[in-house]
Amino acid sequence: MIDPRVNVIDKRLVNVKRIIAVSSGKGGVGKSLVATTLALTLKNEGYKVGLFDLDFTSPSTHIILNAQVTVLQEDKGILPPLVKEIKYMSLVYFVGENPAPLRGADVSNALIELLAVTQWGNLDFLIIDMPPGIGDIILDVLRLINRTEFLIVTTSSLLAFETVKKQVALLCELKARIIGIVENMKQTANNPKNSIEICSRKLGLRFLGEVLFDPTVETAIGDEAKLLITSVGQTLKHIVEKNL
Amino acid sequence: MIDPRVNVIDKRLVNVKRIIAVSSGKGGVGKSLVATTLALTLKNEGYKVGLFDLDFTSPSTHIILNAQVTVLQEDKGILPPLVKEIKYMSLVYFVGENPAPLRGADVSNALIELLAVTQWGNLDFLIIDMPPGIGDIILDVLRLINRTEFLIVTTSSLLAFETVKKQVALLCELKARIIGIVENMKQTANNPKNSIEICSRKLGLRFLGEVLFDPTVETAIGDEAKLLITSVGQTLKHIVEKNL
Amino acid sequence: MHEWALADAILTAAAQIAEKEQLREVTQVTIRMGELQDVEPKILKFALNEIKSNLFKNAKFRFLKVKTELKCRVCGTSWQLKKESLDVTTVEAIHFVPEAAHTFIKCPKCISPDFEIASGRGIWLDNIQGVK
Amino acid sequence: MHEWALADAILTAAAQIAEKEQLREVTQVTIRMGELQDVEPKILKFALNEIKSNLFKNAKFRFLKVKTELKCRVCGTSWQLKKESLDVTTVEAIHFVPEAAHTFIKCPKCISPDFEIASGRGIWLDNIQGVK
Ligand SMILES: Nc1ncnc2c1ncn2[C@@H]1O[C@H](COP(=O)(O)OP(=O)(O)O)[C@@H](O)[C@H]1O
Ligand SMILES: Nc1ncnc2c1ncn2[C@@H]1O[C@H](COP(=O)(O)OP(=O)(O)O)[C@@H](O)[C@H]1O
Ligand SMILES: [Mg+2]
Ligand SMILES: [Mg+2]
Ligand SMILES: [Mg+2]
Ligand SMILES: [Mg+2]
Ligand code: NI
Ligand code: NI
Ligand SMILES: [Zn+2]
Ligand SMILES: [Zn+2]
Repeated sequence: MIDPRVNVIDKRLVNVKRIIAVSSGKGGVGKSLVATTLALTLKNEGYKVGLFDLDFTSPSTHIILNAQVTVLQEDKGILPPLVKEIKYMSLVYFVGENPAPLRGADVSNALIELLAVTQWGNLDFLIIDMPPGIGDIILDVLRLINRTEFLIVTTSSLLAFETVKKQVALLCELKARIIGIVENMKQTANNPKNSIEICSRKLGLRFLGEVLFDPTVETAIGDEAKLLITSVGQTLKHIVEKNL
Repeated sequence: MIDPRVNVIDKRLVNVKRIIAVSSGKGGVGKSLVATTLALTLKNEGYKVGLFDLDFTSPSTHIILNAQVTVLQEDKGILPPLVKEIKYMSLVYFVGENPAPLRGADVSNALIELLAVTQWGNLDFLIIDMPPGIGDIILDVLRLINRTEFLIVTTSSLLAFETVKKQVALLCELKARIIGIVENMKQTANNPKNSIEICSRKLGLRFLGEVLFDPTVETAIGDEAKLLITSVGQTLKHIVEKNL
Repeated sequence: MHEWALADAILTAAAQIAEKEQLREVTQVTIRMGELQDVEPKILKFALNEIKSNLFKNAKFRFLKVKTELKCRVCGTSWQLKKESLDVTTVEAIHFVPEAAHTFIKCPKCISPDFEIASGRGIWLDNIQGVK
Repeated sequence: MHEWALADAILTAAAQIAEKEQLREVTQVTIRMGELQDVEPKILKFALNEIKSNLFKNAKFRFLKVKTELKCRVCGTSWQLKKESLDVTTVEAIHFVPEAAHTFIKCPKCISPDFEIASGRGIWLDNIQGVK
């Protein structure tokens, strides 16, 4: 017996030029906010963009995008709805705002199903919002979409960076492509300037930039225009122009 | 064929009076900091306390506790090392600071193994630091240690609370015991006062208190005395005296 | 028709096996269909015939129905799902992503969503036959 | 001796089965021991005999060794672990928590840590025999 879904994944992504996973290992560092804002920024630069929320049990990007519930259109598969001109896919389209209590094997199965049946079409960028931890999703992304490039998000905190280092160690060992590290929610006060920057370089990684903690982020959730002028939007515009 | 480990779990915990899981669904809200500080606070109130880090792939409590690598002692099982007079257990004792790339099934297996072989002895409180998400660990805690009481941590952010609501919905449906909700990292400025408090009450949950964002937390990591005088330490002392 | 994507997956996998086994022509493709996902054999067959390459021109597509067996990890109860008990939106969600079952279905004895889909989840390629 | 805890688990599970099957006395307990966890049959037997209740007073403890088979999820390679290739600390970590294997062992072909422990992980209670 063979699971035929795995064999068709490459074909589904053949017209997607680049796949970028926003990842960290650590939770709450701003992966979802960075992934969503990155997708919006790229779209505004004129690229064709998709956004795929793989934090199945704790999705956030639909809230940040203010995506509405909608009946999914089908054409030779599932068509990701257009949200703010981004092709968007999230488990929320299937389970709504109800809890999705999924074990690792379930999460893996749902990922394979969605990769097999979602018709992304032509894209310049597919942005993936990753869950925290080093579990089924990152292992499956490495296994099933090995050309994925990783954009690592951390905060300035030791607790975040120690965790991020473990994920980076794994990615480096497996020779995965890492675009670089973003330091998010920097409080100008608390850390010796540039310490994450220095540590990133020590790991052999490009330091992409810092994003200040910006109290206006909370009111910008669900509002594209506001989001793009937060510290997150500003830094990502810079990163997109300089590093992508 | 039978997995005999599951049958002995109740016996291993028979002399543990209360089991409290610090949980959230959302990452980065301060679960590990709250769990560790709660354990330290209870210990200082004279209780016998254990702390069990179940965020196997992204552990943090060993850093917050400044636990040192040590050879594990055995006596009819594994004895959790005493760290700051707390019986402490973490996967870090087995894998060190190396990445632990574990799928859900592995995480579940490791949990069952540690529950079966760890000799906690007499405890007034066993504090569990939970991983984010709604996956193998919370499902196994509900399945294997059903008298667990949940202490829920959120931040003031919509992104955190929407996720927390899903975990709470699951716990309520399964009639799990919830002690209440702590609102962490509150920035006095950004949110209408008491909104999480009001929402908690709407969910039928006790609001245990708010913890202000405290920039001294970062330098208190690894330092018990400093930790106990941060906003986290102060609020938890209050909660311990009033609610536990 | 999202079945098209599944049919495409089946033919892609079957063609890869055929190549490995050096088959000139595939004569039969046997597909297991889990009841939970509720794929219509007719629709799948239509899609298979529409997109099949020359390799499959004389292939017979056989469908084996697999009953959905759910087993609760908490209380051990095993049960067979009756999809008549589910509303249209739920059936549709599970049709697209069978793991949505953990959101909408509970153990009939202890109401836990922590059950194993022991069999009958979705589509499997059982085997192919052909001539060298 | 952490084997004591495993022996305790085996006897607890065996006693529960004996009760369910209304056995007066257990005559044989068959235990599968996965090589990966590297539990010494002698030590386990010693622990079993030390803590067994009256129910097991004439019980024979049988041990079946199960070879460790690892299978890479990325490249499909299957291999048998040779524990001689591991250092003492690693062996000890895996002895306590076999999942530590994912930290210390890599696929010999593609160096991925994403492998399945297809067999030989740890301790299983195979079956018990007794008299009613
Ligand atoms: N630069 C920032 N300034 C202020 N708040 C931020 C910033 N980045 C993220 N946040 C907030 O931090 C929390 C965690 O962000 P989120 O994107 O959900 O993280 P993750 O996806 O890594 O769990 C959210 O409440 C978000 O609004
Ligand atoms: N009240 C607080 N004030 C300031 N920083 C905090 C506070 N609570 C937590 N933090 C910081 O927030 C980050 C996330 O905390 P952590 O305990 O690791 O969360 P979780 O375990 O939920 O992922 C850490 O860097 C921690 O130091
Ligand atoms: Mg997120
Ligand atoms: Mg934590
Ligand atoms: Mg499940
Ligand atoms: Mg594994
Ligand atoms: Ni369909
Ligand atoms: Ni031992
Ligand atoms: Zn049940
Ligand atoms: Zn391999």
